Amino acid sequence: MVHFEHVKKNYADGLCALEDVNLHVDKGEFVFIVGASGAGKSTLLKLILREELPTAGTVRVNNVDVARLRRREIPFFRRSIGVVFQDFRLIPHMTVYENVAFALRVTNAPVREIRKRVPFFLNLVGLADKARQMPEHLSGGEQQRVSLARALVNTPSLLIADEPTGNIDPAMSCDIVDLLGEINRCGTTVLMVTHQIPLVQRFGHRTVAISQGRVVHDGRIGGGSARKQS
Amino acid sequence: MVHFEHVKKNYADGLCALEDVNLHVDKGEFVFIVGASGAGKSTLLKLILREELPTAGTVRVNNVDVARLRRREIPFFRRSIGVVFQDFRLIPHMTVYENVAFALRVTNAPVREIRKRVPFFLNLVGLADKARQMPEHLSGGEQQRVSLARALVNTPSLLIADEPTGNIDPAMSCDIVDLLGEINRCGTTVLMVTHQIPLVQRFGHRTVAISQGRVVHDGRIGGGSARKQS
Amino acid sequence: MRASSLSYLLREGMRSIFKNRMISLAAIGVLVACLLLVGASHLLTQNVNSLVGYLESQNEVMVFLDDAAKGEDLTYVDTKLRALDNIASVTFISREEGLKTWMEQLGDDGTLLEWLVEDNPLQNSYRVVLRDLSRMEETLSQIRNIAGVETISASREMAQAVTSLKDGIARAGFAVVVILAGVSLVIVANTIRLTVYSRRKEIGIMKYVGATDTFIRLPFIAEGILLGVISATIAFLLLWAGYTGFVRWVQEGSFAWAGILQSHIVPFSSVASRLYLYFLAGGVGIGTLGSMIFTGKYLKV
Amino acid sequence: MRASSLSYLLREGMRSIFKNRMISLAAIGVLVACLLLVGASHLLTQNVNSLVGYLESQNEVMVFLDDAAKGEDLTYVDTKLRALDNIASVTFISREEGLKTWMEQLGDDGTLLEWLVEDNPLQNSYRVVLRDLSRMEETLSQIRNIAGVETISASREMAQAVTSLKDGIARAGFAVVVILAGVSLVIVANTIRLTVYSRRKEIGIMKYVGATDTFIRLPFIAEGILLGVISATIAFLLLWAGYTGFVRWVQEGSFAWAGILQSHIVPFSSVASRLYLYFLAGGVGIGTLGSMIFTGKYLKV
Ligand SMILES: Nc1ncnc2c1ncn2[C@@H]1O[C@H](COP(=O)(O)OP(=O)(O)OP(=O)(O)O)[C@@H](O)[C@H]1O
Ligand SMILES: Nc1ncnc2c1ncn2[C@@H]1O[C@H](COP(=O)(O)OP(=O)(O)OP(=O)(O)O)[C@@H](O)[C@H]1O
Ligand SMILES: [Mg+2]
Ligand SMILES: [Mg+2]
Repeated sequence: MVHFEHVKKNYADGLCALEDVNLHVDKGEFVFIVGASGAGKSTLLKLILREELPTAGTVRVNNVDVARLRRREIPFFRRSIGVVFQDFRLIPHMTVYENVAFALRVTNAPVREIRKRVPFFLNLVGLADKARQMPEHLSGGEQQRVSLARALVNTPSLLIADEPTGNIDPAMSCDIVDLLGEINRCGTTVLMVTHQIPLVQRFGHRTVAISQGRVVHDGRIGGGSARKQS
Repeated sequence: MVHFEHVKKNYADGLCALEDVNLHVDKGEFVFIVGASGAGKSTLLKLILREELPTAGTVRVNNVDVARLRRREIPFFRRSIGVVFQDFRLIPHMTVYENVAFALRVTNAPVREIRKRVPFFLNLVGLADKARQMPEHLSGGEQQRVSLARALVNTPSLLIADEPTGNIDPAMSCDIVDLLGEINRCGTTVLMVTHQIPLVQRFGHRTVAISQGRVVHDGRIGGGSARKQS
Repeated sequence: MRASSLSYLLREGMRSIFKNRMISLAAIGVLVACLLLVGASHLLTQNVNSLVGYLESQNEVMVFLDDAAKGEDLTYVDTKLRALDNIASVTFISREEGLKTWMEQLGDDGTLLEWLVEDNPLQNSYRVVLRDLSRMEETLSQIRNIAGVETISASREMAQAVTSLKDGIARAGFAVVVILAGVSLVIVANTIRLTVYSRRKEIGIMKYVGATDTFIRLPFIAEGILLGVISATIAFLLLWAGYTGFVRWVQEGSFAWAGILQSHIVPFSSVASRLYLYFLAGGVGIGTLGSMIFTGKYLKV
Repeated sequence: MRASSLSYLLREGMRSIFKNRMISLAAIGVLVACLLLVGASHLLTQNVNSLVGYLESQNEVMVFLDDAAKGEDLTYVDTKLRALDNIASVTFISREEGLKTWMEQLGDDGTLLEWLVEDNPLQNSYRVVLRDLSRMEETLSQIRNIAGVETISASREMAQAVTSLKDGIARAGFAVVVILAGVSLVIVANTIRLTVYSRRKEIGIMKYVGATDTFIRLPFIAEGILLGVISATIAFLLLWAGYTGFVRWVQEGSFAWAGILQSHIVPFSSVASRLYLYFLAGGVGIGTLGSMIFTGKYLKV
């Protein structure tokens, strides 16, 4: 599903955010990505979404080399990926409902479909009563959950979530990871960046640790088979 | 230092974010504020900063009734409070250095002072090498730390921090709470919202729990004298 | 495109205008101001043209007849003259009338010429007013070919002056309208650029969620069209009110020139529909193009 | 205010312009366009005024002398006429010259008047050109009081027409400049409004960090002033180039009217410094005021 081969990413100012990253995630996997602040986790996800292009190496997602995508194809490529952004990225002038519906509208979904799916997913993240609010009138955790609902509403084949529980209390964080696990069991590949080690330990999925742009650990934390990087 | 008396906060749409809140924080205290997403924690902090006004009850900070502040006095009032915002609120067109320096400039600090203090605090949060970056080129955790440096640079008498470790890895989170503790020992009152129960347990400061707009617990978690709300 | 998307687009466009009242008002203000400028200079040109048309009608050609031409010959010349297509009016002036007028013009000194009545040195003549001064030469040669016509006296300089004046005004008017339209375009384009710029984040987000360029653009375009229509209508109504007021002021005015102005002012109704059409085309065109061009820059994410 | 803050403010203003190139360019574009419009209409008014001044100088008064006035009397009248302050030029036309000119004007028919040479019915006269037509009546009565003057023939209608034309142009020119300035103000204010609007978040952040209103405003004002100066300079240079090109075009033109235009076109140098001053005042004023007014709205947090 996601394949990084000798990927290197330098930002415009010469900063090397990723260095020789090799990572293979199969269809249906659930992977935690952990690492210190500034390690390069978000950069990794940005490469998957083609928000940034790799400086060297190849990134293949769904058997597509992201660097080879033509401009016209990018939107369709992105629709197959659900994203929870670290900074939420809600559209400020649309209500919560419209923000979630937007991800369906871009796919030309029929109104009936939108009317059914949007309330369902808002309910799933516990925001059914906030549907008509504007994002700026939500608490931090609520915004984050809207972002999650938007990522899920399309039933994407790949879900990438950048600290989706960073602003959410522990109890609800567990619920959300449970939810992601549920979705994962239904066939969606999940990549989730998190700082909350308790979560990682509790759910025991494959965990990739990044430090200073390099993958330093790959495998279950505390037992399980760790595939150490060469 | 901070006194809430029967404070109630209704937002424009009628939503009741805080209900009959009584809270007294003395000078020199370190208080954790915990609670579910949407419980009203940020609202509490916004009332202290006079970003919002209470619907009923009085909020007194530094012996000043915030509702009675005249427009001209607000900036001077705010300068005595250092704030780490949940959404960072960095000025997008200024570099990291300028963002931190800005909090000094507004106080008409001399250039010598700025040149000394800004690098010192950037170093304290581990961002000495990012001084010339623009905020949008920083990782989530780095932006959060810039916000922290800006809150500290003024040596405020009151520091309020809204999830200052939400985007930061556990190791660095500990360092940051250590840092806040250090500052607290030097006399600054600290109010910190957090979801990370391990932190709360480890540092064992007074903890205020909020649920659905009400203070439901006040005191040390796990031992210590809990002052239960009536 | 599905009906659902279409309704979404229209709804978005409309809602955006109301939501971003600030920006919409700014854009409408700018567009209205520009349309007003262009419209006002168009009306001015039209009026000056109408005045010059009057000046032109004041120009005449004197056609002097052979002394031999009498009775039937005169009718013949008359018919021939009236048959020419570039001729607005024909007035016969007999030699007797001519002398009388001349003597009157000289005033007191005219009595000195009384002895001439016996031996009138003047000729029968026609005062001919041309329709189109620029075709003067052609018409003069046609008149010259009529049997019975001896000489023609025409003020070629006056003809040239009026023609070149008309020409100059047409050009100047065109230039002013073109320049103003150009300036308006710059201003409106910049406004739209600012509008789009202030929403660049939003556009980026849409792209990351998988929206195609077209999908992002369409609400902007819908908004542009709507803004164009609103601005055109406001500008049209303002110009209407302003111009009507101006016309009334002129009509009631008692200053010199008022007479000429009063009878040659262009009524608003005669340009209204065309003007509104121009305004609509301009407003919608600029709104649409502006939204299309300037979204482009932020679509590349 | 400390020197450190001052240097910060200036630095911020400048840097902001370069950082927000997009917005700055838009604002400059709009301001330049507006200044150009106002400047161009000012130049136009000046030129039309100069032309009307020429028209005015074409106007003359004929002063006919008593048949009895001869020799010394003529010198006396001459001196008296030249002593009047509203008189631009005085030309003596003797009765013989007058007759000759008349005969020439009549052309062929003039020979008929040859017998008049013996008994010239004309009078000695002066052709007097007035400086200021609006003071005509006053001057005429002064002339009438000079001994030796019999009658005066003056075209009062022409005087009135030119005076009202001048008046009309002065008013119309003023109106156009005022209207354009008003439109420009609306446009520029809207642009600044947009600019400030797109930074409202930033302004809010500054307030939350404890900045006073003044402290937030000053960089905006510095920016406004800088944008004003830049725009004024660009507009001035563009107008200079454009107008010089226009003057050259007229000078080289061979169309009718070219002669009159050529000698009465206003050279750029004669208005340059005033124009630049206006532009600077306008640009800086609008930039400053706009930044001040429109930041206000977002300062209330
Ligand atoms: N657009 C950019 N231009 C320049 N440098 C950048 C840019 N984006 C990120 N960086 C730098 O690249 C490094 C990795 O950033 P990244 O966002 O991937 O970190 P992260 O692992 O997500 O950290 P966090 O947990 O704090 O979000 C950081 O040092 C950051 O400053
Ligand atoms: N400006 C506003 N207008 C209307 N409702 C608001 C506004 N700001 C916050 N709210 C609502 O008030 C409630 C409390 O919000 P608050 O931001 O205080 O929560 P919080 O405890 O900080 O949550 P989180 O941990 O998710 O940040 C939420 O339900 C939120 O939707
Ligand atoms: Mg990150
Ligand atoms: Mg909050």
